[in-house]
This record gives sequence, structure tokens and C-alpha cells, in this order.
Amino acid sequence: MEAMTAVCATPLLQARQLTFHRGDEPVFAPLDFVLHTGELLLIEGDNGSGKTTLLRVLAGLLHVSAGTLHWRGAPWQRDAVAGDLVFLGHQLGQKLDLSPRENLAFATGLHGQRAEPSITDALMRVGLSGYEDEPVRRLSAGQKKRAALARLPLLPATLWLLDEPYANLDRHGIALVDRLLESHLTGGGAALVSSHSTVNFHGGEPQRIRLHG
Amino acid sequence: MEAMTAVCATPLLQARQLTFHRGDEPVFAPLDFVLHTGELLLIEGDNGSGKTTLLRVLAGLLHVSAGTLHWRGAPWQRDAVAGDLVFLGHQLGQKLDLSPRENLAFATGLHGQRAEPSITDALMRVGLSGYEDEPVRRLSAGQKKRAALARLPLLPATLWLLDEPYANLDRHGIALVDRLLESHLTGGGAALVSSHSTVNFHGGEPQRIRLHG
Amino acid sequence: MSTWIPLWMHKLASPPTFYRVAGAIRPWALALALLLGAIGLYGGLVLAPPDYQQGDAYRIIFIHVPSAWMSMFIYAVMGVAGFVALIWRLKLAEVVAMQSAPIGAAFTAITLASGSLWGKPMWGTWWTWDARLTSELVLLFLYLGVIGLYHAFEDRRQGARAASFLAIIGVINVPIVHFSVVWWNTLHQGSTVNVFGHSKMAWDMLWPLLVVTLATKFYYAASLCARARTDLLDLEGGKDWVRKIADAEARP
Amino acid sequence: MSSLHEFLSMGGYGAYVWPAYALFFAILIADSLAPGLRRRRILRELRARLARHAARTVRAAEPPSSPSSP
Amino acid sequence: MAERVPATVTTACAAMLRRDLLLAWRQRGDLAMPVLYAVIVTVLFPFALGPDLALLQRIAGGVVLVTVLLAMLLALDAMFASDIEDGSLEQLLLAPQPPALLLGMKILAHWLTTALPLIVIAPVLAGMLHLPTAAMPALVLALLFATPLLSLLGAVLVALTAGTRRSGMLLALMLLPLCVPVVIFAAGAVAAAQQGLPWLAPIAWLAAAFILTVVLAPLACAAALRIALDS
Amino acid sequence: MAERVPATVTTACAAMLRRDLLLAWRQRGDLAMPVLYAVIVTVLFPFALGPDLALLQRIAGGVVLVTVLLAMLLALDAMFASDIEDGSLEQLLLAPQPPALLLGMKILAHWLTTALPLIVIAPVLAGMLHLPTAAMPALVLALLFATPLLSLLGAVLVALTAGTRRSGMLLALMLLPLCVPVVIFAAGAVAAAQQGLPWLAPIAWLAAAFILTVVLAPLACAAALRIALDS
Ligand code: HEM
Ligand SMILES: Nc1ncnc2c1ncn2[C@@H]1O[C@H](COP(=O)(O)OP(=O)(O)OP(=O)(O)O)[C@@H](O)[C@H]1O
Ligand SMILES: Nc1ncnc2c1ncn2[C@@H]1O[C@H](COP(=O)(O)OP(=O)(O)OP(=O)(O)O)[C@@H](O)[C@H]1O
Ligand SMILES: [Mg+2]
Ligand SMILES: [Mg+2]
Repeated sequence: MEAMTAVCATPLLQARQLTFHRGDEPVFAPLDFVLHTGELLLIEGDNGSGKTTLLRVLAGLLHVSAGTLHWRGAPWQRDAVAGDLVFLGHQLGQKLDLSPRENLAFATGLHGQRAEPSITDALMRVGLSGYEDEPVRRLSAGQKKRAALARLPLLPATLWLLDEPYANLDRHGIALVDRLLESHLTGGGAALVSSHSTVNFHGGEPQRIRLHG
Repeated sequence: MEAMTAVCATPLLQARQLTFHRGDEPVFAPLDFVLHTGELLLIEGDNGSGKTTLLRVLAGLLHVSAGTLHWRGAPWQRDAVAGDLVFLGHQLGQKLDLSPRENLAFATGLHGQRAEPSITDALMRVGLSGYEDEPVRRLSAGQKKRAALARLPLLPATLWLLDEPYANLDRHGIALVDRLLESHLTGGGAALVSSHSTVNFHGGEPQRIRLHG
Repeated sequence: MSTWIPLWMHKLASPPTFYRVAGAIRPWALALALLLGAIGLYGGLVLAPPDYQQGDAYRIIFIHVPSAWMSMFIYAVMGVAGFVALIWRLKLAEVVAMQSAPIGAAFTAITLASGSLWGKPMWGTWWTWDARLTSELVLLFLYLGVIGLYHAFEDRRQGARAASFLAIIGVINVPIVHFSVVWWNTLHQGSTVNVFGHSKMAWDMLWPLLVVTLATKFYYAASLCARARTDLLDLEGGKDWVRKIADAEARP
Repeated sequence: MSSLHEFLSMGGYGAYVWPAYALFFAILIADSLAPGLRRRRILRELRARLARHAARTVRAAEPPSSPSSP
Repeated sequence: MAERVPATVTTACAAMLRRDLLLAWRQRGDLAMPVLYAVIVTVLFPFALGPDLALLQRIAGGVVLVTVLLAMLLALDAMFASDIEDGSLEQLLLAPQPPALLLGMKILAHWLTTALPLIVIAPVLAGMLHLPTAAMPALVLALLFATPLLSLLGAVLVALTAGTRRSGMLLALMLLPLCVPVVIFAAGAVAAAQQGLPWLAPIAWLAAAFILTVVLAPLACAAALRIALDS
Repeated sequence: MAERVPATVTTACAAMLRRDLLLAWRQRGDLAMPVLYAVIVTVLFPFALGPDLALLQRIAGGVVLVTVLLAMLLALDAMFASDIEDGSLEQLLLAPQPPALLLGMKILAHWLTTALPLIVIAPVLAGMLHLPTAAMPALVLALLFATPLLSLLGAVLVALTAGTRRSGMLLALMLLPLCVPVVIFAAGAVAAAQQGLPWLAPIAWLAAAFILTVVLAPLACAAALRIALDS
């Protein structure tokens, strides 16, 4: 596992003096970081320090105001990145009137699906067996979150951008996210995670960025 | 502090074999508990075990299906309870186009206001100085939560029903909730709190209920 | 930005410079507008003789026609500025496009109102569903749509670009307004003024009309300068030059 | 006096001509006053924003909500 | 626990009204929208029917009435939607005040912000369709009583659909049968005025219905909300 | 990372269409709503205008056209609203597919679920207002071309308002200038048919405009969306 992270020469994502301005003010101070496949980058910071904003910039939902962002060595471009990235924000992007299974089927239709877990398996992994065909509207807050998390192992993306993945989850849910992250990194993926609680990551010490609003 | 909790003879809230049914199935097993002023009751349970549902039943937003619920010795009645209870759910009940100050002014107009903290003070306590007049829409997830928490010290209510008050908050925010709870209990209030993380309550060991979905 | 744009344009397009230049232009443009307006209206209301058919009612022409021309002219300016804003993402072009919209809407409203007031004695009705009248009304809706869309966005520059897109789609309406009297046989009269060739209008009536037209052009310049300056203050709120102005005006 | 009255009556069309002119001037005056008012509001809000920003920086320097040092 | 500001019915009503007007003001672009919608619908008719003056004049009153009604209907949909979505409605029901009164304030604010501008613009719309000036007072008076009636009835229905997520059209559906008598009386008044007949009788009926509704609707509204939200 | 189901353009379009149709089916109560809305608006007219057969017959075509258009407008508003609210639109833009195509599918689904039922019911509505049977084919054909035109044009505008929170009425305002010619041609065809004149020419114009729009609108829609969402 450790070996893998060192092998790749061109980094997956590289930021140099990256900032985002709202109006005329920068939301966070210029950032520099390098992320290789197999690596995890934790984004820390107090409420309002710009974690969500940073993740949305990296997903291409907001435009970089200054600095550069490179994806696999080339300047960041929507078409190169699109299929290779999953973003999970405060809003979960689930249709409340569809069941978790139907929501996932839509996501895999759009993004493709990995060979390994089937939709049913993925839902089982996140602990939603028995709720596959319930409308998402009828799920509890934590169950909704789990339904959204089930997209992660399904979609064939290298980079995961997770905004507070632990919020609303119980103990098992937290352990679940840790497990998902670990197997993703072992399989050659990479992830940026923002969180207020601590990540129990067994595959070595992750990188950390601290934002100051 | 400990003395206070023991003094009150009639309990603030008393449940006997309380349940709530969705369709025909009970969401949680029949519950018995007694809550006096000065006491804290923690509701624990995994995702989907019925914490939110229980709190909504206690707030009077859902109807008790079986069992009894007593408020200060008399059967639960909307008019007796209404002004004396604050409920903070997954949805924060803030208008996104108003500022925190305006939202709080509305809440105090409806519920009345305690003598002690002014709206500005309450916002300072939750760490939103400088954001008093920003539309809530422009706040980060944690800042929105804090704006909602500012209602707690302002409104003259005895019972607080808090559904996952710690979600989306940073360290300071978590300590803040603990402090708010402590001063509320010391001042003769009572609270029911559902949470996945641990509460650092300095005023003695709180009661606990564990729900099994 | 491309190198073929002359240096002075680059300089002018920088907000603080434009702010200063527009501040210098505005009083002159306004003074000229007032002067020409006074001359033109004196010529039109006092000197020009009554019309042999319409009597004195025709004197509405001196505000109706200049306003009508401005309503179309400003829309065209907005379309061009919007196009530049979309292609080159030039902040100043966004400002010009978006600040033109309310002025254009004002002139469109004047055209509609004065036309109605003229129509009552001439046609016996305030309003008919004639092609020119209708297309002018549609022009007002286009203006309002652009303004509404612009303000619907949180981010002003984004709103400006979206509204520019809408403005460009709507440009087709301008020729429709102008040629509607040619394409459809309607109640509203056709072209009587021809700037280059022979006009069908008596010179006594024509010159005040042209002078007022010029006055409205200068008025537009003055109003645009004022609006653009204000808007730049809003857009550049975080910059030092704006903070200086804010502090300077805080004291008195 | 009578010539002024004649002028104002506009050959019987005064009721149409003068409202048209009144509207013309009213709308243009409103249009030319608007930027001034907006400018005052913008500068006032900007000053308030700068003051708020200062309040936030003070808070960041010594967070009142945390007794322990970060 | 001493209260500095006690929660009286008056403060609560004032707070409610102030908040809703403030929200309307914050989104003042939206304020103009029902008016624009009415203008648009009115403008479409001459296109669809051709610019035949006599025909337009004949249908002017009816078209304006139906148009204003549709514009109000559109706005009605949004009356509780955002409050349900963000949890404010629950908070409202937990307040120590009679919900009927608070909802009455909401309806009042809604009427002030949507119906009043429509009433102001209605004569202009009617003028564009060549309604004779003599019929204008009847039109405005009819609207003055008909619109609050619709607001009140609409509020009850909106409250009933509060729990469902498809209120918009459903509402239109439920409200329109209730509108039929309102439209008949209002249109009757305008038509009478247009023909030079006395037109106060239908207006008086509207006024009577309005007074009855103003008393009953907020109560029904509160009851409906309670039913709709309790699942 | 082997993919079992690769993400081709076809699967993506199919997934998009399936999801939107499924959502429409889940809320199939809503599916009937535009139709019922149109029915009720049509029913209101005789009440507002009085039961004058000749008059109703004269305005039947125009009223049905305007009504169908308004019903579509109502539904248009909701096209992206819920997708923006729950974050699905962001997810859509992150997919490795041309957004224009995906949005085209959304528009298609929207047309299938709102306009098609309206076209089916239109002759019935027209019949209620006594439109002669001879004019029915013209009405249906005109709607067959006019409604997708409106859907497509509407989609461009909806995309422009994607980043905002008050699309509903604003949309109506922006769409009006674009629907005026559509209404004129459609109404022209129906009126001609009603008078026994040849009515294919205006329909041919509508068809030409439709073909042009079907090509251009998805592109414009994608451009608009890009402008509206990139900040
Ligand atoms: C609401 C009613 C009216 C509207 C919206 C309207 C609109 C316009 C517009 C847009 C133009 C400029 C066209 C162009 O140059 O391309 C114009 C010009 C003109 N209008 Fe009107 N008009 C209205 C009523 C009237 C009436 C009642 C009269 C006189 C009986 C009138 C006389 C003229 C004349 C003489 C011109 C100048 C035409 C030329 O030389 O090009 N208008 N009007
Ligand atoms: N839409 C917006 N418009 C303007 N300002 C915003 C907007 N969203 C966030 N902000 C501001 O930008 C800053 C960063 O917000 P962001 O949501 O990125 O914080 P965060 O680190 O994710 O916080 P949290 O832990 O509370 O989720 C905050 O000060 C916030 O007030
Ligand atoms: N509106 C609803 N309709 C039907 N079932 C529901 C509804 N809301 C919740 N449920 C179901 O009721 C059960 C309890 O839900 P509840 O929201 O009370 O859980 P919770 O303990 O708050 O969970 P969490 O920690 O995830 O917030 C869950 O199984 C959920 O699926
Ligand atoms: Mg965040
Ligand atoms: Mg819960």
C-alpha cells in the first residue's frame, strides 16, 4: 500500500497558490498541495474557514480566481476530469421520491459503474439492506447520508471529494466511511476529505491542510 | 446544581409506555422515562432508530400512538407546553434571506425573550460576531447551525429538545453547545438531546435512553 | 485580452480610470443635454407652427420620436456591450450593458406612454394591437427580462453575463420594431424622417426634433456615466480605491 | 396672459400633450436621481461591511468561545 | 426566568407581519412578478384572438378577472412552501400563540404583497383591452373583495396540501371550483357596469362572503395545517 | 479500475430520460395537473364571459392556445427547481457527458409528460367552447409544433436562470417575447381553418421554426447553463 503511493510520478492533483475570491475578498489564503493516487488529504478548519468552498472549486463547480490547478500534469479541464471525480457535498444530490436503488442506477448510468460491487451489494455495504426500495424521503438523516455514500464504491472515479462525510452518521457509519476510504486508496484512488472529527485511517498518516477563514 | 435537580417534586416530563406507530409498526419500543428540571436526558441510537421521531413526538409535532405523556403532572396539552419548549431539528427553521439578527428577532417576537442576553450578545456567544447582518444563505453549514443555536439562550423556555446539535460544528462549536446546555440546566431548565458523539456534561452523569430501531 | 486592443483602451477599461473619466464627462454631457433639450423644446413647443391635420397634438412628437429612437438605440448598445462581455469577459462591458438596461427601459416606457397619449386624440384609442406598438411593448418586456435576470443572481458578474445572453437573443426584436410599419400594413405611421435623404416633414418641425434627439443622446451618455460609476463602486467594493472614496465620504 | 393660456391649452389638446411631457420629465428625473441614491447606499453598506470584517478579525485573533488555546 | 419581552399576541402578530413583509422586500424582484404575469397573459389574448376591438372590449372584464385570479394562484403556491421546506412552519406551530392568528397575518402579508399590486394594475390591463372607463370602478371594487376572498380560501387549501409536495397545481385544482362563484359575481358586476346597469348588488354579495371568510378561514387554515403536518 | 457498465452517451441519455419519466410517474398526480388546470381555466371563461355561444365559438381557438401555453409555463418552472435544490444539477454537470445532450433529454421528458397530455385534451377543451370540428386538425397540428418549440425555448431560459432562486415568474416574463410569434402563427392557423381558408402555411412556418430550434436550443441551453452556473 505504502509502495503504491510512492510509485506514481505525475501527481493526480497539484495546486499552486490556489485561491478563490468572493466579491473581491479571498475566501482562503493561497494554497499549495500535491495529491498522488493512493493518498488522502484532510482539509481541516473551523466553521466558515472555506472547506466547502475549496472542495467546490476542486470539483470545478466554482472557478479558480488565482493560482493554478493541474490534473495529472495538465491544466485542469472539465472534460479531462469529469468522469474521474465524485463530489459529495452538504446537499446529497438524491431525488427524494426515488429509492436508493433508483438513485444509484441513475448515477451509474451517467458515470459508468465499476466491475465489482453491484448496486445491491453497495447498499448492503452501507447498511441499507431492507431499505433499497424505500423512497429516500422516508429515510432518517443518517440513512439518507448512507444512501449517498453508496455511490462511492460504485462509480469508477479516481478522486473522491467528500465534504463532512461523517456528519449525521452513527459509530458504525463512521467506521464504514473509514473502510470505504481505505479500500479506495488501496485500489489506487485518492481522496480529499473535510471533517471536524478525526479520521481513523489505518494506511499511514494522511496529509493535512488547515484553512483559516 | 445537584441540589436543584432533586427539589422538584412533579417531574417536568413523564412518559409511560410511550410509542409512535408509522402505519402499523412502532418506530421504537415503548419508552418510560421521567425528566425533572435541571436534568439532561441523552437519546442514543443508531441511524434510523427513531431519535428524530421521538423528539418530534415530544414536541407535539407528531401524535402519540400509545402510552401516556405528562407535562408538569398533567396530561400533555399543546397550550400548556407551547411557549415553554424549544425544538431544534435537522431543519433549522431559519429564513435564508434574512440575517441571523432578523431571524432571532422574529423568534423572540413569537416566543418572548429572556431578560438576560440581548440578540447581539447571543450571536456573540455562538461566535457569529460580524455575521449578524449577513443573509443566512451566505453562511457556511456550521455558521447556519450556530445561528440556529443562538435561539436557545434567548427564548424563555424550560425544555430544550435538540436533535443532533453537534452535527456540522467544529471543536469550538461543540464546546459551545456543552456550555449552553450546562448554563441552561443550572438555571432550572431541562433538555433532551440526541447525538452520535459524546456530550461533555460537567454537571453530573446525564440519564440515557437507548433506542433500537 | 488580445494585443490588438490599443493601450489607451486597456487603460480606460480599468475601473478606477474609467471612474475618473466618466466623472469628468458626466457634467458636460448633462449640461449639453439640458441646453439642447431646452432649445429643441422651445423650437418645438413655441416656434413650430401647428400641424394642418393634427393641430397642436402633434407636438408630442418631440418627445415621442426621440424616446422611441433611444429605446432602440440603447438596446443595440446593450446587445453589443453584452456580446463583448460574453466573449472577452470585460468587466466594463458588463457594466455598460447592465446599466444601459434601466435607461433603455425608461425611454421605452416614455415611448409607450407618449404614444398612448397621442393615440387617444388621433386614433380615438389609447392602445391598439398594431405591429409597431406591440413590438415596442415586447421591447419593454425584453428590457424588464434582462433587468430581472440580472438581479436574480447573487453574483453580479455572473448575472451580467446571463442577462447579456438574453439581451443578445432579444436583439432580433429591434429591426422588427423599426420595419414593422413596412412589413405589416398598420395604423402607426411609417417613416417620415429621413436623415440622409429628403424628409417628408417641414423644416420648422424637423429641426427641433433632431435637436431633442441629440439631447437625448447626451442625456443617455450622462446617465450611463453616473450609473456605471455607481456600479463600479459596488463591484469593486473590496479594492483600495473604493475604500478611499467610502472613507472620504464618511466624514461630512 | 391669454397667450400663455392659449399655449397651455395646446389648441384643445393640452390634456394629452402636457401629461406626455410631464411623464417624460418625471421618468428622466427619477432616472437621473437613482444613481446618486444608490451610490450613497453602496458606500454606507461598504463601510458597514468593513466594520463587520474588522469584527471578524478580532474574533479570529481571540476566539471568545474557546477557553482553551487552539 | 424573567422575560424582558413577553410574548403577547400583539408582538407575535407584528413579528409575523414584519417578517413576511421583510422577506417580500428582500426578494422585491418577485414582488413585481405576479403583475408581470398578469400583463403577459393579457397581452397574449389579443395575439391569440386577433386585434378586433369590439371583441376585445366584450371580453375585457372577464379576461382581466381570470388573469388576476391566475396570477394570484401562482403566487399562492409559494405561501407556505418555503416555510415547510426550511422548518419554519414547525417553529410557528410551537409558538405559544393561536396559530389561526399567526396564519391570518401570513395571509394578510401575502395579500398586501401580491393582490394589491394586481389591483393597482388591473385598470391598466382592462384599458389595454378597451374596457370602457365607466366599468373601471366596478372592476376595482370587485377585485378589492374578490382577491382577499381568494387569498383566504387559498390559504386554507394551501394549508391542507402543506404535507404533500405537489401543492402548486393541486391547489389550482382545488381552488378553482371555489372561485367559480367569486368569478360569477365579480364578472356580473363588471358586465352590469359596462352595460350601464346598477352593479352594486353583486359587489355586496362579494363583500358579505368576504366578511364571513375573514372570520372562518384562519381557523380552518390552522386546523388544516395541523392535519397536514401530522404524519 | 475495470468498468462493468461504461458510461457511454447512450446509457447516459437513457438514464436521464428514464429517471425523469420515473420521477414523473412517482408523482403521477402531478402529471394530470396541467391537464386539469387547463380544463378548469377553460371552464372559467364561460362563467366570466356569460354563456354566449357565438362569442365562445369566436374565442375558442385562442383561449385553448393561451391556456395550453400557460399550463406549460407553470410546469416549466419546476423543470430544474428541484434539481437545483437537492444538488442533483451539480452532479449532472460533473458527469462525463455533454451537458447539452443531457439537458435535451430533460426537455424531451418534460415535453412528453406535460405537453403531450395537453395536446390530447386540447380538442376536448376546444369542443367545450364549441370550436367547429373542421378546425380541430389545425389546432392539434399547431399544438404539435408549438409546444415543443416552447419547451425548447423555455429550456434555454430555464438554463439561464439555473443559478438563481426565483426562476418561476421571471421565466414567464422572459418567455413572453419568444412565444408571441408562436401564438400568432398557431392562432392564425386555427382561425383560418375556422373560416374554411387554407391553413397549412402558418403550420409550415411553425414546423420550420421547430426544426431550427431543435438543433439550436440544446446548444444554446448548454451555453446558457455554463454562463449561469460558473461563477
Ligand atoms: C402606444 C403607442 C405608440 C407606440 C408604442 C409608438 C412607437 C413608436 C416607435 C417605436 C417609433 C420609432 C420607429 C422607428 O423609427 O423605427 C415611433 C415613431 C413615430 N411615431 Fe409612434 N408610437 C405610438 C403612437 C404613435 C401615434 C399615436 C402617432 C401619431 C399619430 C405616432 C407617430 C409617430 C411618428 C410620426 C414617428 C416617427 C416615424 C419615423 O419618422 O420613423 N406614434 N413610434
Ligand atoms: N454563497 C455564499 N455567498 C457568500 N459567502 C459565502 C457563501 N457561502 C459561504 N460563504 C462564506 O464563505 C466562507 C467559507 O464558507 P464555507 O462554506 O466554505 O465554510 P466551511 O469551511 O465549509 O464551513 P463549515 O465547517 O461550517 O461547513 C464563510 O465565511 C461563509 O460565510
Ligand atoms: N417521513 C417518514 N415516513 C416514513 N418513515 C420514516 C419517515 N421518517 C423516518 N422514517 C423511518 O423511521 C425510522 C426512524 O427515523 P428517525 O428519523 O427517527 O431516525 P433517527 O434515529 O433520527 O436517525 P438518524 O440518526 O439517522 O437521524 C427510520 O427507519 C426511517 O426510515
Ligand atoms: Mg462546509
Ligand atoms: Mg435524526
